[in-house]
Amino acid sequence: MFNPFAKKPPLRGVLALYDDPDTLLTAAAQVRAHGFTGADAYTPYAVHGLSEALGIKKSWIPFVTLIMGLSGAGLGLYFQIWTSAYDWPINVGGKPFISLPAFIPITFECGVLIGGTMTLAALLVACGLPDFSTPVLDRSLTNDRFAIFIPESGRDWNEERTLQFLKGTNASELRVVRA
Amino acid sequence: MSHVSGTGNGNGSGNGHANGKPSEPAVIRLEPAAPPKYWTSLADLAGDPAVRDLQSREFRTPSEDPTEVPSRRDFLKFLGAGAAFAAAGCARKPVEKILPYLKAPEDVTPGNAVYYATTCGECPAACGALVKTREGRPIKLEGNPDHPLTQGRLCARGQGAVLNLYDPDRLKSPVVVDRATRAASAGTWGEIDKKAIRAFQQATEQGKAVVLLSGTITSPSTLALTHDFLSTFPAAEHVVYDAVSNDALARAQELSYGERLVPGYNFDKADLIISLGADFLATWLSPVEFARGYSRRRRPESGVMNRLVILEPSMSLTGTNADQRIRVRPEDLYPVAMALAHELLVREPRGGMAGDAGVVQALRAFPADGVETTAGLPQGTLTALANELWAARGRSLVVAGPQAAPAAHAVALQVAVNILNSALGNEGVTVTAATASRQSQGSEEAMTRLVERMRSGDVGVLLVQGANPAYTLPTAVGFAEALKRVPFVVSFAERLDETASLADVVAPDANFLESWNDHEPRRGVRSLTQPAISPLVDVRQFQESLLAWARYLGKGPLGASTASWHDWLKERWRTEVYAAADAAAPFEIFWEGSLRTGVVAVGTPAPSARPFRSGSTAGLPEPGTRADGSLTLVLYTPTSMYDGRSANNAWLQEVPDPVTKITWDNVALISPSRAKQLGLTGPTESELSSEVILVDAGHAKVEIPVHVQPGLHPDVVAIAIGYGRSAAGRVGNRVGQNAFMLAQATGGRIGTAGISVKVSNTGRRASVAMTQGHQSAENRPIIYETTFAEFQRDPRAGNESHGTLPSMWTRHKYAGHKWGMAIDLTSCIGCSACMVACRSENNIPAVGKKIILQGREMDWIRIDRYYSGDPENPDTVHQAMLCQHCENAPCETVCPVLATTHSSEGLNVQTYNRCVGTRYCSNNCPYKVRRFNWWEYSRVPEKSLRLVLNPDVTVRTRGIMEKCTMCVQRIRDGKEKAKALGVAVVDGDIQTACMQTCPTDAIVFGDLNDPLSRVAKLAKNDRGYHVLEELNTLPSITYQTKVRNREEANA
Amino acid sequence: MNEPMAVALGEPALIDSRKSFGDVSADVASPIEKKPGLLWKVAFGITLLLVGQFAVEVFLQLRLGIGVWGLNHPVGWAFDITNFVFWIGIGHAGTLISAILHLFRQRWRTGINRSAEAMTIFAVMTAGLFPLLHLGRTWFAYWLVPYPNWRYLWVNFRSPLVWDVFAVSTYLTISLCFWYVGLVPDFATLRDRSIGWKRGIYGLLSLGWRGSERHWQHYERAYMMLAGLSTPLVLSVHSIVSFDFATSLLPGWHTTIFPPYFVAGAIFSGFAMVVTLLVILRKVFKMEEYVTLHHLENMNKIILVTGMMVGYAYATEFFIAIYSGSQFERFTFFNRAGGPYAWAYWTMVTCNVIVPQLFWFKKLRRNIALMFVVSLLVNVGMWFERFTIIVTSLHRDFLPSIWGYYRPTIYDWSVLVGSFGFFFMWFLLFCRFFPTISIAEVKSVLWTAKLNAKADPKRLPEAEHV
Amino acid sequence: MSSLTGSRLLPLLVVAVLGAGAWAFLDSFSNIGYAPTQPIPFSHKIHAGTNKIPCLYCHSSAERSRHATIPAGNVCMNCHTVVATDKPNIQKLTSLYQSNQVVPWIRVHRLPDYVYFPHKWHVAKGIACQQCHGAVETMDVVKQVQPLKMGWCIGCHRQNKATQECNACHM
Repeated sequence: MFNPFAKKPPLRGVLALYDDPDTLLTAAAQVRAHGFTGADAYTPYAVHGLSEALGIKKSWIPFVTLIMGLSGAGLGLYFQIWTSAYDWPINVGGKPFISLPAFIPITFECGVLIGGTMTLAALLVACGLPDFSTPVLDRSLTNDRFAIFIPESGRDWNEERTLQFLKGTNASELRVVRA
Repeated sequence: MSHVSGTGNGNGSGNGHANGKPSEPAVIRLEPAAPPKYWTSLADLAGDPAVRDLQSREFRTPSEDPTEVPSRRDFLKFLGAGAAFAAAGCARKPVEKILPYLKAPEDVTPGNAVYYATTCGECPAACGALVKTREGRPIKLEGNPDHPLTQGRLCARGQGAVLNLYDPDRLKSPVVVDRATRAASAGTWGEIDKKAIRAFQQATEQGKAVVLLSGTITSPSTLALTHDFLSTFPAAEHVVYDAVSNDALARAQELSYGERLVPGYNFDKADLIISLGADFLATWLSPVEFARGYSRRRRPESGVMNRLVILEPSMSLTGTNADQRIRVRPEDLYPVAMALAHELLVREPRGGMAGDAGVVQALRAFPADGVETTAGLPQGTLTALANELWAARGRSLVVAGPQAAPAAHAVALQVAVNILNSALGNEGVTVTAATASRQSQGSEEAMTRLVERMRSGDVGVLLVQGANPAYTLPTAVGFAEALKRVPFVVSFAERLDETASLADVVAPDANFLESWNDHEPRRGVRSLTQPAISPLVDVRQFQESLLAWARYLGKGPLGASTASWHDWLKERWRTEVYAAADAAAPFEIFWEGSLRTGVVAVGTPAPSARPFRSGSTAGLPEPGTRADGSLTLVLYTPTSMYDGRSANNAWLQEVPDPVTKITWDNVALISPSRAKQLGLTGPTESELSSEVILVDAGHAKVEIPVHVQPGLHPDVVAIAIGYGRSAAGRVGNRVGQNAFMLAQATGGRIGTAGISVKVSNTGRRASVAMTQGHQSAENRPIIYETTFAEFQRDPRAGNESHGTLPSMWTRHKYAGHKWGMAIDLTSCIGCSACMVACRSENNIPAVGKKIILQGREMDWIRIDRYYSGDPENPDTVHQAMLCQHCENAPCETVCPVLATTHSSEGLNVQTYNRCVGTRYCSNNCPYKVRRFNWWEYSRVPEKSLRLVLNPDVTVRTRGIMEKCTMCVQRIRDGKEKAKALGVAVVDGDIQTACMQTCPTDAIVFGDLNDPLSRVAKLAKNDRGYHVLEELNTLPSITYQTKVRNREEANA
Repeated sequence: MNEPMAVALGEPALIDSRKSFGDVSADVASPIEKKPGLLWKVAFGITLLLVGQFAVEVFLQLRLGIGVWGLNHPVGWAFDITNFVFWIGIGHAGTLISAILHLFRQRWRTGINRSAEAMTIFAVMTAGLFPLLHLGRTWFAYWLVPYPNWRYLWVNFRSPLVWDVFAVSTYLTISLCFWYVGLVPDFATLRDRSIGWKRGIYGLLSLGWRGSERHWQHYERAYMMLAGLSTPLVLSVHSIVSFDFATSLLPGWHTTIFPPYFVAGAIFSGFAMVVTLLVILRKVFKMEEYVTLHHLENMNKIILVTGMMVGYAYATEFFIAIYSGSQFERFTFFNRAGGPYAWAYWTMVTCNVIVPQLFWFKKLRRNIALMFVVSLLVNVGMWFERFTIIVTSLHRDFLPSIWGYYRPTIYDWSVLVGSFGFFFMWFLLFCRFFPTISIAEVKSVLWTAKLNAKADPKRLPEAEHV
Repeated sequence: MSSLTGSRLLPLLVVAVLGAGAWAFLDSFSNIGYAPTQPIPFSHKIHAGTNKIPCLYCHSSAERSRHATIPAGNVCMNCHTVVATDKPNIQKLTSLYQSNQVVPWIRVHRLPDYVYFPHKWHVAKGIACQQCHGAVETMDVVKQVQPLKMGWCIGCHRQNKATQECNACHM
């Protein structure tokens, strides 16, 4: 079972804070060019182009929506046909037991319902939310500041060099994170 | 809700089944083996702690006892009681057998109905009836199919009569009234008897008369008993008085033919019926018999179709069915009748009577053109009618309403009718004295004479039975004042009615369902009344009271008799009916057989024409002059209320008047043109209230709401009698206005028409609970009609049905039965018997005026009444409208919870317990026949009213939809009966309640899949069509086009 | 980077570029962080009173029966379903603004979408009361849901009411999802601005949102997907609501144009309600810089367009009624315009077709007081549209014998008034405790504004200040 | 990891408790096991079991009517005027009977009032009484053993290809 309160593996790395998205975007491109893997950014809103800059893969959520939507619709239709024509067929207003036109609205609604709720579920799963254990790196990151985080990775990790590199990206503040 | 009645004990989510708490009948069973009196009673038991305990347990509310869910559980107790009850019935003294009907099961099995043959006691028409009982409770009245006159049919009032049995406002015991203070207190029978005996002795000592004042008594045995009883006293008289009287008719018969009687009328032998203000399809004499006879000769397919012409001032139910309707002021009815005779016998002398100088002399003053001028009729109207009559001589019938003409003309009008019938050779054919009616014997002259005698102090004891003169006699007669001069008055009324509250003692008579009796509605037809239940309250049958008193007095022919009334009746049958019936079997077998069939035909002399006494035309009034357009009042007898005797019956109050469609009220009817002139509008579709007008007849006045009634003569104001009772009970009190007050009493005659009145607007408004606000069918495909001539040329005439319409879907198969119905608009007269039958069969609550004003009436079957043509004298169509059981039912498709679905037998079934009450089905029903339970109608404080419920039909709870089920419980019963016998269901075995009672056979139910069934043939016949066919709902109900017997389609 | 595109299209800046990101957070959070003002308290008190009387009505109605309403035999639905359709319709503008405008990249939605979505949810909640309340046996409402039960009985999937159950519940669920997804980053902002228990609550509500770009990446896609689902959903919901009528066979109901007609009407009334709410909101909470005249004007344009669509539908109905040759149809429409309910019909036409014509004029489109009055009138008109459709079709249908007239009782009025109380109660609570403007999204357009300002400093004075 | 186990168990527990609650709630409607104490402790075990009196001897209407009916007092007295007259309960029964009173039995099996259940057709089809009422001949105190719910009816009707029309039972 998924536990939002369970402790996550510790967060270690270097955080660079920026005051405006322009600088952030430029820095992100540099981070990627410099070959840092697993770098992440924290922004108060979705800054367009940032994922591309950081080389983050495209989200797989649309596939969930599509597949779940279609299965929802299929299940809805199947359920209607099964209850109306097989489980207990009842003559209603002289209509055929499988009154397909009448089943369309619910088929559609089932598709949307399952597709939509599963999209939300997929978002939570993809982001690992809810997650109350990861520390807030800085309160301003949901307000007016932007950050790039380069996690400690592998044996050839060099904190000093990373800090040095980030200083060169016009970061307004640098922090070493040991959470 | 004071007006609610006839509902059950619905509880919570479930619908309390109509089981009826085991109140009175169950208790009676617990009576000690030898009860002190003839009838066991509640009062006797009240002291018994065991009974008190049982009662308290029976009526415990569910919350008091968590282990017990009330209704069903009580029902079972009651079921167990059922068998014992039958046994207790046998233990009664005297020991009687109550025999079931021939085809009914041998004994009482809980859950199975037992039918008893009896006679309807609602009015003196005395139609044959069957009482359906369940576990010892009468729950429904149906016509007795073996009865030669009514052939298994009942009218609306007959269908409603069963409710009177359970009326909580019936007297529960004898009552002693203090005449000074008019305070009534419960008495005992011993007390009553003592008082009565003393009064009888005093009257005898003082030489004062003992007078029995009764309504018409159709029972020969009762008449014999009263005769024997009265003969005990030196001065005694039996005065018969009917509020709705045929005195003028009987008097005219006496003048014209020598014997005072009301003849038998054979409407089934008449091709041309002319009615001068006689409402014979609704209220006159024997409406069920007449409607049946009338409709039997009104089958277009048979090639013969009678023609009905009515000349009337008001708009009666018969008038709405007329092929030709001529509006005549009440004062002109007599001249018009005379003018018709003038045409036949004077202007163009035809037939034997033309040689009768006396008659011809009397007719001279009535030339047709002159009368047409004074009556405001188009020239030639009467000539044409007379020619028609002559063409149909011997096959025609002229009748006149004894109360339709002013008092001064009442007898004269009837004499004129006698002239016509004799001249046309109808006498002895369509009018027969050999089968004379006993259904109306009242004499207005005798009544007014009695009031004089009472006033003079001549009357020592007055016994009042089956009459309510304090209510029905016009104030001018002074009955109440005269009554004060009578030292001792006994009333036999079953309630403390207007007259009973003026009496000294009330010795409540038993309801007819608790009584023994016999009836002879027409000479040669003897029927029996047998109790279907022991009295629910401490009452004693009227005859039993007379016998008891005679015994106490110890004098006269009854003085030594120890017989009970039952013995007496049986003995009369032994000596009288058994002898005349010429039966082969021993008497006991004959008696039991008579109880089973309920009716015995005794031989009558062959009908023959009586010679007309020409002397009877002497002294007939002269023709009047042309009316000045002043208003004249007509008091008419309403279909459901009759003379107001059952005003406390909510079922009957709730039946809309078939013409006005107004419930719970009487109103003043005026014609559209007069309304316009007076600036009155009456109630409308969107405004169920109306101006209150003051109708001033000089000697009396009433304030009453007005209704604009098409078809009324512009000079006429018509008001229904039978309303405005002050002592009918909680339901019937203060419903409408008492119009009897407006009647005139002149020359020993009560005049109910042609009373000059003034009308003024009071400026106030009153609500009018009208169930149909829109009068026109708006040329929609609802009603198709044609004329008989057109029909003979092309049987499809007027029928715009197209047969099958295309559909997206293939139709479902109905392999077994497929129930359906056919309704013939030509036959349907709108009498509304089906509405009350349906209400009784299906536990439909009466909801009361307030709720009807909210547009929430509950009838499953209603009669739609549409007018067409000239609003001043429109054509009328009555259309019974009920669930059409559409094959493509629009209601079913929209129900979200599958509460209404289609059965494999083609029924549109409603599962009440599944219904959540979206009302979508009703919205989507093009016929709007579904009824919603807006309130909890099943919660009735009066437990006795629950006893009338049919246990086979679920009582509906609040918040659910209900509608016609085509009496699915009757279908089930019919199928179960056939299955038990191992045979197929035969057409006619299963009848819906509406079909069963329809006096004109307009409703036919059956299996559409059975090619031999009547309904299958009717569904395919050329007149058959579906209402709103273009919607392709494929109704299971086929209507037959309305055929009118006249020249043009829309005259 | 295609953000300056809007500038190229000549769209005025949506927000003053002199605002900082921090200003946005502070401005939006201010009603939440401050004590409520007197105006809010009074308004909330009134709504509580209305809800209270509504509760009394519901209690009495459940106890006594649906008979307390003025419904009768031909008129089985009136205020109840009128209110239902009205509120469902109101809800549609919210989804439209948030989803459809999102898909069409109408960036001006950012200032108004949050409150519009909230309005959607509260309107659907209000609407959802009526299918329950209008039942004769409300306590069995769950029978409309196909769940396995010991009766072995399912529901009738051919009934539009079951479609409604699915449509309305799906609509509410998806709207909630969509709304909540939008709120998550803002809750994180609020969390990081607050301390103590408030921080705990907003922390829980934010699900631990950190603003990580990996999350934003999924978030943006999921948001887009939800918008993509909501768009056909919103069209389907009102189509299905219209099927309640369109699939019946009642003249005046049985009409193929109902789905688009109802959707247009829903958007029309919904936008009017958004205008009503925003005019108040921006004034009371001093959000004029976020909800600008430009926003309001855009909405007024939509009101004008949809109003004419609705007017066109009225005309079409009449034309078809005459042209079809069906005497029932013809009668129904003539009865609407000239029968006993003509007053309702002409109220509807006046409010819905004639009044919005004022918005042809730019001056009037940008007049706050006028647009407020117009938006109220449009809502009155749209309520009467549903009333007209429902009641005038029912009160005189096929058989003239059962024609009748419907008069609302005090209970009917109580329900109507109570539904407004219920709706506004939720909306006031929303204003008080939720960010009424999407903080994250406004920041994204703020950046656009800043970029614009940088690119073309001359444009700055043109930014709207009201 | 105890916290992880805990976190796995907690939701499962919640689901289990909710499910059990729902089941108990639904089951509370079925009345299975209802066995009220009767005013006279009539034992079906003695009558129908030991003495092998046929059900229909007392419940005679079951063949002829929709109701099986509780036998009338005189049916009891058919035997108990001579049998076991010394037992106090029989004396109670006798004295009730002689004072024209019936035993106020407490009902065990109850269908809602909107259900039409014809005993006669079920008896005619040869369905044993025990199928719905349980092995009454082994019960000292009669107990409800079947749920008597619509689904239970329908299950049997489906199995036996009997009618599934709504109006077969609801009218």
